[in-house]
Amino acid sequence: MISIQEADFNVQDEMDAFRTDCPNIGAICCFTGLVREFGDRSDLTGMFLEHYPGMTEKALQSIIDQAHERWPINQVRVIHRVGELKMSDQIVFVGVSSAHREASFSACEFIMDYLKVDAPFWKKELTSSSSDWVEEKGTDQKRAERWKK
Amino acid sequence: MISIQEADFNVQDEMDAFRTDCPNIGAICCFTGLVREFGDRSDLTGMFLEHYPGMTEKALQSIIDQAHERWPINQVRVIHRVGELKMSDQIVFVGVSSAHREASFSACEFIMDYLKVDAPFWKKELTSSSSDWVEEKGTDQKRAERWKK
Amino acid sequence: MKILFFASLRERLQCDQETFNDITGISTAQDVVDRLSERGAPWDTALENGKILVSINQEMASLNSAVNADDEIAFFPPVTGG
Amino acid sequence: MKILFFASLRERLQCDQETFNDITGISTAQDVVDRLSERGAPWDTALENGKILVSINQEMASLNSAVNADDEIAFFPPVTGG
Repeated sequence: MISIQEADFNVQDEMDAFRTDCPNIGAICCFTGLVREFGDRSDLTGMFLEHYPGMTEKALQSIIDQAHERWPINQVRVIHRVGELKMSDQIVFVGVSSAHREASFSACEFIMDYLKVDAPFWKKELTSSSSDWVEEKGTDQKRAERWKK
Repeated sequence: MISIQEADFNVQDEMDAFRTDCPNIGAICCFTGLVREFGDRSDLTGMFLEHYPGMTEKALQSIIDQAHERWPINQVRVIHRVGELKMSDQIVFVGVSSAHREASFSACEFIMDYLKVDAPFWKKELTSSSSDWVEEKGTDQKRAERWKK
Repeated sequence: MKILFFASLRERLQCDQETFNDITGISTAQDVVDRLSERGAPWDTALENGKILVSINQEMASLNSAVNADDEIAFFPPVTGG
Repeated sequence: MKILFFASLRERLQCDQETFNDITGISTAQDVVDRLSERGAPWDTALENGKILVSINQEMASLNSAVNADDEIAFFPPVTGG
């Protein structure tokens, strides 16, 4: 299930949804991304997140479908917040449940790596005096490409 | 921080503890292990978890120390439940926070892989009519050893 | 033909959406860029900086991709979510 | 010398703890196994099945490891937590 929302999320609630009526799940790997201070931007007050409604959901569903093809996983949950966020706020949640832990770890990292390069979200850093769009990172492209090996 | 306890845990509470007063954290990777139904044991009603008090905490601390040496991570939290657990109950939590996601994923998986082979916990499967100690899995030894490459 | 702009590109153009009713001479995404660039600054420099991505009907595409009258075309900078 | 037993081994021996006050002739973990095995079944078969692990003062050790009078020795099956 995919949710693009302004509201915050509760990781335990997502875990409980995975567990309900699923006695064959033995493993859940979750990743949560937070608004963080950058080395050179200690004056950061928050972020603004923009997305392309419609295309975002399609791009994420395509990534999730690929993960299901590659690993024996049970359920996938993706939540991505948009709008204005403060320091240390939760931005993104990716959770994957499976029988054994290796599939949940691999699929969760794969989904995050492709979300970073294929899902149309854009971040703007906010300080008390300015707002700047974040530039793409070449390392994100490289991390996504290593799954093609 | 390491906790060996009978009580359940709340993953969101653990995430919030990571986030408090840590503006440089951008990533949290969490793993949760659950009591699950086995292919050939659909009559499973729960599990009993035994541990070696004292040695368990030492073994886990040693694994956490190794993770800190290998990756630029911020905090590590390990919770392992003991005693009697029911189907789909949460057994173990490993959470790792870091600036960037790759370190949190690698360190979290590393800690789980070594917890599985080095921490003195033993599981007993309970059914309505029997109780059997779980046998070790050779795959766990192999997963731990791949980090030595 | 509906044309969308996002993030820094949207701000630079001060425009989030355009509609082309007459698409005579437009058969690829590059033709859409060319038509917009004819407007001069900031359109020409913003759209032709070599980093702008294009999607057609919400799927990633390239400037050589064919476009049709009822397509939704979007231009945006590299994504930075997550 | 304190000797602990865990999990299936503890159940098989019906014993979770032993104390050796006289450790004459005991210098390694193997000597502890030998002393316990002298008791006969189930001690001999349970302790000498080749899969039992040993720790000394809460650190993993081997049967060749040296042991001392005030050590805490533990025997247990391969671990299965997580």
